[in-house]
Amino acid sequence: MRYRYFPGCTLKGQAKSMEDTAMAAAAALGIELIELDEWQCCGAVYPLYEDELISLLSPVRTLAAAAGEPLVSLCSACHHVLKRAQELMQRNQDARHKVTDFLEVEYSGEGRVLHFLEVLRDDLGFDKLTEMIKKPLEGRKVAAYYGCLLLRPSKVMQFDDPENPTIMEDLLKTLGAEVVKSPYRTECCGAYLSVTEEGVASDTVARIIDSARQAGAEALITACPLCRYNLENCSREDGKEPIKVYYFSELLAEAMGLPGESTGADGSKEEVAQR
Amino acid sequence: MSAALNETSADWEPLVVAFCCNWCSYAGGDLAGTSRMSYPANVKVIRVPCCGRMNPMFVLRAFQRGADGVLVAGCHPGDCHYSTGNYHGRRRLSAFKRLFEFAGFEPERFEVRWISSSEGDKFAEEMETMTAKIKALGPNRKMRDARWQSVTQSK
Amino acid sequence: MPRIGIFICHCGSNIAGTVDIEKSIEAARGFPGVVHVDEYRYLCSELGQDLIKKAIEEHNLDRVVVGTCSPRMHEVTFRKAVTEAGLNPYLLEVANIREHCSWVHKDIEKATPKAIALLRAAAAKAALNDPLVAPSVEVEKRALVIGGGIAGIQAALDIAEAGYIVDVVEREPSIGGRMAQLEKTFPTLDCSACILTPKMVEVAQHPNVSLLTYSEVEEVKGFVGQFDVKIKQKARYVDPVKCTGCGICYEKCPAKTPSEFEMGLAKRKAIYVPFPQAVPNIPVIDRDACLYFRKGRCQICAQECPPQAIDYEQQDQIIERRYGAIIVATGFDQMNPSHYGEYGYGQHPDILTGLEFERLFNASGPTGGKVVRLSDGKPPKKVVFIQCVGSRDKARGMNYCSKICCMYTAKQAILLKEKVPDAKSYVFYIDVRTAGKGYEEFQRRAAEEYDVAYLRGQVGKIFPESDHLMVHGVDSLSGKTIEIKADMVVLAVASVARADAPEVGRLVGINSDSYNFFNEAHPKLKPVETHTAGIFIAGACQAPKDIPETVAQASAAAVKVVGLLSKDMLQGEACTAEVNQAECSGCLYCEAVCPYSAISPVEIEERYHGGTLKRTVVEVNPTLCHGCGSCTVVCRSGTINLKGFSNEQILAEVDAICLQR
Amino acid sequence: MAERNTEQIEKIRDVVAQDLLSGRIDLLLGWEKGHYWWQSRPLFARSKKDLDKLVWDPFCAVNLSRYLPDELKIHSKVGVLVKGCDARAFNRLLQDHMVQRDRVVLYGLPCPGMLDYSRLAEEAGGNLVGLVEQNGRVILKTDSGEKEAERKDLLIEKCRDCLYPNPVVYDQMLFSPQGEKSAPERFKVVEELENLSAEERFAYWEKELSRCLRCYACRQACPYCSCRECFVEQENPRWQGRAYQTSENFMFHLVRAYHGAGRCIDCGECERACPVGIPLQELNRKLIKDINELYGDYEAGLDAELEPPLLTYRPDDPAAFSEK
Amino acid sequence: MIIATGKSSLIDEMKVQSGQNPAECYQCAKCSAACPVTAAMDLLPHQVIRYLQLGLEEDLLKSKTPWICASCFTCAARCPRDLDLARMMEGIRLSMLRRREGNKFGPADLTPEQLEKLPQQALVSGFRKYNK
Repeated sequence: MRYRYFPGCTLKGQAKSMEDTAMAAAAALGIELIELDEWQCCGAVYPLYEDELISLLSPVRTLAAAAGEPLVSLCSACHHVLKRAQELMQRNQDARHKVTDFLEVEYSGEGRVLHFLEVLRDDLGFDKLTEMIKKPLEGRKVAAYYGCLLLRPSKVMQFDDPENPTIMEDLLKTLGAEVVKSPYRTECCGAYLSVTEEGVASDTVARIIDSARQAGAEALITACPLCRYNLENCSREDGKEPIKVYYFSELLAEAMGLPGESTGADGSKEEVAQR
Repeated sequence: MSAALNETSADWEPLVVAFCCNWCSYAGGDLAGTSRMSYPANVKVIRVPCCGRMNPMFVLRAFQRGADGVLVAGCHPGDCHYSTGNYHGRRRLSAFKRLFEFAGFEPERFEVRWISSSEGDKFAEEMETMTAKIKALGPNRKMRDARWQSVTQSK
Repeated sequence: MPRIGIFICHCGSNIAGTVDIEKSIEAARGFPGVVHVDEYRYLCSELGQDLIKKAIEEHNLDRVVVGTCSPRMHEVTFRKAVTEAGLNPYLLEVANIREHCSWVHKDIEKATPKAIALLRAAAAKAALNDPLVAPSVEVEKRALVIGGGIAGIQAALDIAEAGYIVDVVEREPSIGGRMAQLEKTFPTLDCSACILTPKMVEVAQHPNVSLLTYSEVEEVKGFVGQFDVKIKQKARYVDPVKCTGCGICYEKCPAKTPSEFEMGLAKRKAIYVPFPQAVPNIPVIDRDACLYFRKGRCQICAQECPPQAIDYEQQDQIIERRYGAIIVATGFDQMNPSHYGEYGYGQHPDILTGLEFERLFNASGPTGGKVVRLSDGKPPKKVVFIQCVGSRDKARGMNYCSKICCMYTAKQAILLKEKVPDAKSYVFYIDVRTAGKGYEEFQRRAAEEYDVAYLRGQVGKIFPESDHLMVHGVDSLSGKTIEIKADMVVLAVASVARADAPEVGRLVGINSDSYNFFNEAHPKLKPVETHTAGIFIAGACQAPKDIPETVAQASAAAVKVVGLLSKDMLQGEACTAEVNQAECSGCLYCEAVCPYSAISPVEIEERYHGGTLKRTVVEVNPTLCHGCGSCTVVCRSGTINLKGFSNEQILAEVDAICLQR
Repeated sequence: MAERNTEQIEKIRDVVAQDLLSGRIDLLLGWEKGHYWWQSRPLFARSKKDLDKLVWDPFCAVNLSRYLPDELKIHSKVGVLVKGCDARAFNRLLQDHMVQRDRVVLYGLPCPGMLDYSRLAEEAGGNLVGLVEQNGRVILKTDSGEKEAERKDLLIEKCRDCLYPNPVVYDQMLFSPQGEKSAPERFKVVEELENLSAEERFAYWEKELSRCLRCYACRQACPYCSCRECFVEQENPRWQGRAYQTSENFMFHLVRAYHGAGRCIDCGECERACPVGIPLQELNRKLIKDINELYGDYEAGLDAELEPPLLTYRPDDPAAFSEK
Repeated sequence: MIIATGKSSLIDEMKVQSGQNPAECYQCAKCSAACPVTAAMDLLPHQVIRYLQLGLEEDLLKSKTPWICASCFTCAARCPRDLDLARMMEGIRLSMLRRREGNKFGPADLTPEQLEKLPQQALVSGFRKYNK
C-alpha cells in the first residue's frame, strides 16, 4: 500500500507526536507514506466564496503534486481543505481552468484524497489491524471526538455518517479500549474562535468535556491539532477529574507496542486537559 | 420574388415545423393562445397523438421539403397520456438526433421538448427560442429537395 | 378526387382581426380538391353549422375543413354538424387558426400566410381522411376497489348502495387501514375505532360487496368497461368457512414476531389477527414466523382449534375477474426518519414517530393504553413534539407539506395532557397549518387550555443523556435558543407514498408525480379521475390528506364509477391502429411496444409457389387500441398504420405546410 | 489458388453429410467456389454429392443466415454453417421471428477472419495466382515469385474490428474456438467524424452518398432488413422519392441505418456489398455507439432473449436533446 | 424601522458568490438550533438570513455574528432548504473585509502567550479568516 503523504504545518511543530506515531504505525502496518517534496500550506481554510480562487492555489498545487496517486493526510483540517478543493476541481470547470492555468499544472480532480483513518478502515481494514495489536488498551475508557472538518459537508467528505459516525469508535474497539460514546462528539470545539473569542470556545469545550466525562470517559481522541488545543486549553477550571486528550495515532502506536509519547499542545509531555 | 432570393436577403424568415402531442404540447399551444402570449409565426404545428407516434422519417421529409428546423414536443416523461409513448419516443428520437447530427446537420435544427398542457408560457418560449436559433443558423440547404423548391416558387 | 369544402370562421374579430379572411379564401380556392370555400362570423353558432350542412348538400362535399379555434375546443361540435348532414364525422378536419395563429401573432402580414398554410395542411390531410367507426365496448357492471382503508371502504359502500357489485382487495389480513391504527380523530376527538368499526362491518355484510382480504392485484389488462384483473388471494392456512373467530389459536401459539399493526412496538403471534376488531375476524398464519412452517413441528394451533379450521396445505389462489371500473385507494406510509441523524430515531427507545406515539394511547396497544416511556415504563413528564420531520424539506426529505401533522400533533398533545395531567408538551413548529372546519379552534385549544407550549423554530439535535433526552432547539420569535430536558420526543414524520406505489401504478396503468403519489387527471377539475379512463383514485395515495377529505374523495370516485357502470355500452376510440397483413413480416416489434396489449400474433395461410404457407402476422384489437401510434414507428415497412393520423396523412401535412413559407 | 484447408473441410463434410443422409436436415447452406479462386459463394447442398463442392477458406465472407428465411419456406429443416457474424445474424433473425430455432441446425465455425482480395492483390504487386497461410502470415504467390505478409493486414474491412469471431449460438461447434478478440478501433472512424464540424461532416456524407446508385445491394445483404416490402418501394405513402439525387440518397441511407438502430449486428455485409464503396458501416456503428452510451451496453445478436434497446425504456432514461 | 427596499450590493454580491439565495429560507431556525456558538452572537443565524431577506445590509455589517461563526458547517448539514449558511456567513465577512479595507485581526493582536501556545494551524486559519 503506497500513498503520498501531506503533513501540513502543525504536524511538523506542535503536533509532531501525531506524525511520529502515525508514521511509526504506518511503517509497522506496511503502509508506505511518501512525503510530498517541497510541500506548502494546505490552504488552511476552504474558501466558501466562489471568487476566492487565490485560496485554492495551495491545495490544488498539493493535489496536482500527488500526480494521481492517493494522497493521505493526518490533520483533519488539511484533509478537509484538500478533499473539498478536489471536489471543486471536479465540479467547476471554470475554477479549474483558472487555477490550473495560473499554477501551470495539469489537474482535473483525479486521485483519491484520504484521511489516514480511512486508510486504516477501508484499505487496511480494522480486522487486519487487530492482528497487529500487541498491547491492547484494556480497561481504558476512551471517547472519540470527531469535531467538524472530517464529517461535514458529508456529501463532499463522504467520511462517515455525519451525525452518528463510528470510524473512531471502531478504531478504539480494535485497539482494545473500552469505547465510551458521548453525544457531543460531533459538535464543534470552537475552532479558531479560541484565537479571538476564547470565551466562546470555552463554552463549547466545556460541553464536550462534560458530556464525555458524564458518559464515563477518561480520555478523548481526536485527529485535529486545533481541536486538541482547544480541548486542552480552553476548558474552564471546575475541580473535576481531568480528561486526557490524545491524537488517535498516539493510542494506535501505543496499542501496537510502538515507542512514542503523547505531546501536549504546548510541547510538555503527558499534559492533561485541565489544570 | 423567388424563395431562393428570399433566403439570402436580410428579411429571410425560417420555417419551423413543430410536431405536437395532442394531449400536452398541442394543448399547451392552445393555452399560449388563450393567454394571448406571442411567438413567431414561423412555427407551424402539426398535431400528432403522441410523441411516440413520431417517425423520424416525418422529420427528414420536412427538411427535404424546405423546413429549416423541426421541433417535436411531447408530454414530460412520466406523464404520457398513453403511459409509455414518450418513454419510447425519448429513446427513438435521441438515437435519431445523434444520427441526424452525425450526417452533418446542426444540432439546433432538430429538437425535442417536453411541454405540458399547463405550460403555455413554456410553449411560447420554446417556439421563440427555436425560431431565434434557426434564424441565427440561416436557411437549411442540407437534404433540401431542389425540385420541391421549384414547386414552392411556382405556387 | 375528393370534394373538399373549406369554411373559415371570423370568430368575431378574434380571427378576422389578425387573419385576412379574403386572402385566405382566395388561397383556399386553389388547394387541390377544394370545390367550395365560405366564411362566417361565428361558425360554431347554430347558423354557422347550418351553413356547413347546406353546403355539403348543395356542393356534394365529401370532406370538410373548418378554419376555426382549436380542435380541442370545437372538433366535437363540427363533427356532429357534418354527421347531421350525412357525412362520417371523421371526414372533418380542423385548422387551428385561432389559438395557434390569430391569438399568438399580432401582425396580419405574418398571421395570414400562416393561417393559409394551416388550412392547406388541413385540406391535404382531409383529402386522405377515411370514414371511421368507433368500436362499442360493453360495460362489465362490477367495480374493483384496491385498498380496504377508510377510502376503499367508503367508495365500496357508495357503489354497493347504488346497486352495483363491488370487490374490495386488501393486502393485509383485515380491512381498516391506517384509520384503524388511530386512537382518536381530530378535531372532535371521536374514538377512531368507534366510527370506523361500524363501517367495516357494514361493508363486510353488504350483499353487493365481496371482501378479498390478504389479497393482492397481480395483473390488470383491458380497458374501461372491461378490465381483466388477476387477484392473488394469499393462503391464510385457516379455512374461513370453518373458523369461528374464537381466538384460541393465537392465544396458544408459541411463536412471536413484531406486530406490523403496532409499528413493531409490540409482538404478535405467528397465527394472528392484526387487531381485535379485525374484519374479517379470521386469523392468518405468517409462514415466516410459524414454527411448523419453519421447523416442521408444532401444529399447536391445529390441535387447539375447536372447529379444526387450520389447513397447512392451503395454497395461494388466483382469482380472475372482469371489472368495468377500478378505484385505487392504496393509502400512504410514514417516512422512516432514521436518516435524520440529529434526531436519533431508532437509536433511543423514547424517540418515536407520531403513529408510534398514537399506539401508546390505545387500550389494545403495546402499553395497554398507558402513556409511558418505552425505556423505563415511567410516564413522560416533558414531551417534545417536532413538526415537519421530512416534510417541507428539500434537502433530505419531501418538498411538500404533509398536511395532517399540525393537527395530529395538537391532538396528541391534548390526549397526553388527559392521560398524564402533569405532563408538559413542547411543540417545535415552522408554521401551524390548520385550514379545515374546526381545526384552528382545536389547535388554539391545545395551546390555550392544555398548556401546550408552541415554540416557533426547529430542533438542532437531540442529545441522549443518562435518563433524558437533551433537546437543543430555538424559538425564533423570542430569538432564544432553548434546551429542554425531555422524557420523550415525538417526530411528526412526513406522510409519503407507499414504497410500492410506482409498481402498483405500472400494474394498474396510472402514473405518479415525482413523489410517487398517483396523479389525478386534472388538479382542479378532475380530482379523482386518472389519465386512464375507468381508473379512479381516492385517499392518501393521491396526496397526504385527512379523514374527512379522504372520505369525500372516496365518495366522489364512487359517483364516477357508478356513472360509468350505469351505461351499457361505451364508445371506444375510432383512431386505432390497423395492419396490412399481406405486408406484415411478423417481427412482432409492434406487439412489444403496445402499452395496451392490443396487438397480438396470428397465423395466416398464404399461397406460396403453388402450395400454401403458414406464417405469423399481427392483428389489432380495436377495442383495446387507444391510438397512441407507438407501434407505427417500430414498423419499419409502415405495415401497421394509425387511422386518423396515418403515415400518408402526416406526410401530406408536412408537404403542405412546407409548400408555402 | 488458395491452399485449401482440406482437413477442416473433410470434417465439415463428414458431419453434415451424415445429417443430410439421416434427414436431420434437408438442406445445407455452405460455401462453394465462385468464378475466381478468390471468391466463395453460397452453396445450397441437398445431397452428399453437392457437398463435394463445399469449401471453407479465407473467402467465405458471405453471411449465410441471410438466406434462411427464404429457404425455410421450401425446406422443413435447414443446416447452416455459421461464423461469428452468421451466428449473430441468426440471432437477429430469430429475434425478428424470421426463423424458427427448431427448424435450423447451426454448425459453428470459429472464424479467423476473411481475406480481402483487393488488399491481397495490392500487397502482391504482380499477378496474384494463389496463397498459402502459415502461423498468422500469408504467403502470396505471383507470377514472379512469392511475397509474405501479416494476415491481419489483409483482412476484409468487416473482420478487422470483429469482436465475436466465434459463433454465439450453435448446435454443434466444429472446431476449437478462436481466442478472445478486442476491437479498440471499432469506433475510430465514427469518432473522427464526430470531431469534425457539422459542415465538414455534411460535406463528407454528401460526397459519399452522392455516389449511391440505389441498387439496394446493402439492403439485400443485410440480416436486419427483413421487411416484406421495403419502405423505399412503397407507393402509398411514398416515403422515398425515386429520383437519383443526394437528398433522396440521404433519406435512404439515414432511414436504412435508423431501421438498424439497436438491431444491427455490425457484420459489415452492407458495406461489403456496396459496389461504390460507401462507408455504410460507420452510420450503423454511430447508432451502436450512441445507443450503448445512452442506454447501456448492448450488442445486437449476442443474445436473442435480450430485448432490443429501442423496444424498451427506463423511466429515468437520458435523452440526447438539450432538454433532458 | 424602515425596511430597506432598495438594492443592496452586498446581498446581491453575496448571492452570486456564495451561490445561495436567502429567499429560499423559510425561517424554521434550525440553523440557530444547531449552531454551537450562538451564546456569543448578537444575531442568531436564522436572523442573519432574515436580515439578508429584508436587505438590512447596514445592520448586518454591524453584527458580530459572522465573526463568531466558526464554519463548523452544522447549519448547512441540517438545513431543510439545502442552504449553506456557512457560505453566506463567509460572504458577509469577506464583504466587510473588502469594504472596510482593513483586517479584522492581525499578529499584533495576539498575546505573546497565545503566539507561543496556539497551534500553527490556528494562526494560519485565523489570519485567513480575519484578514483580507
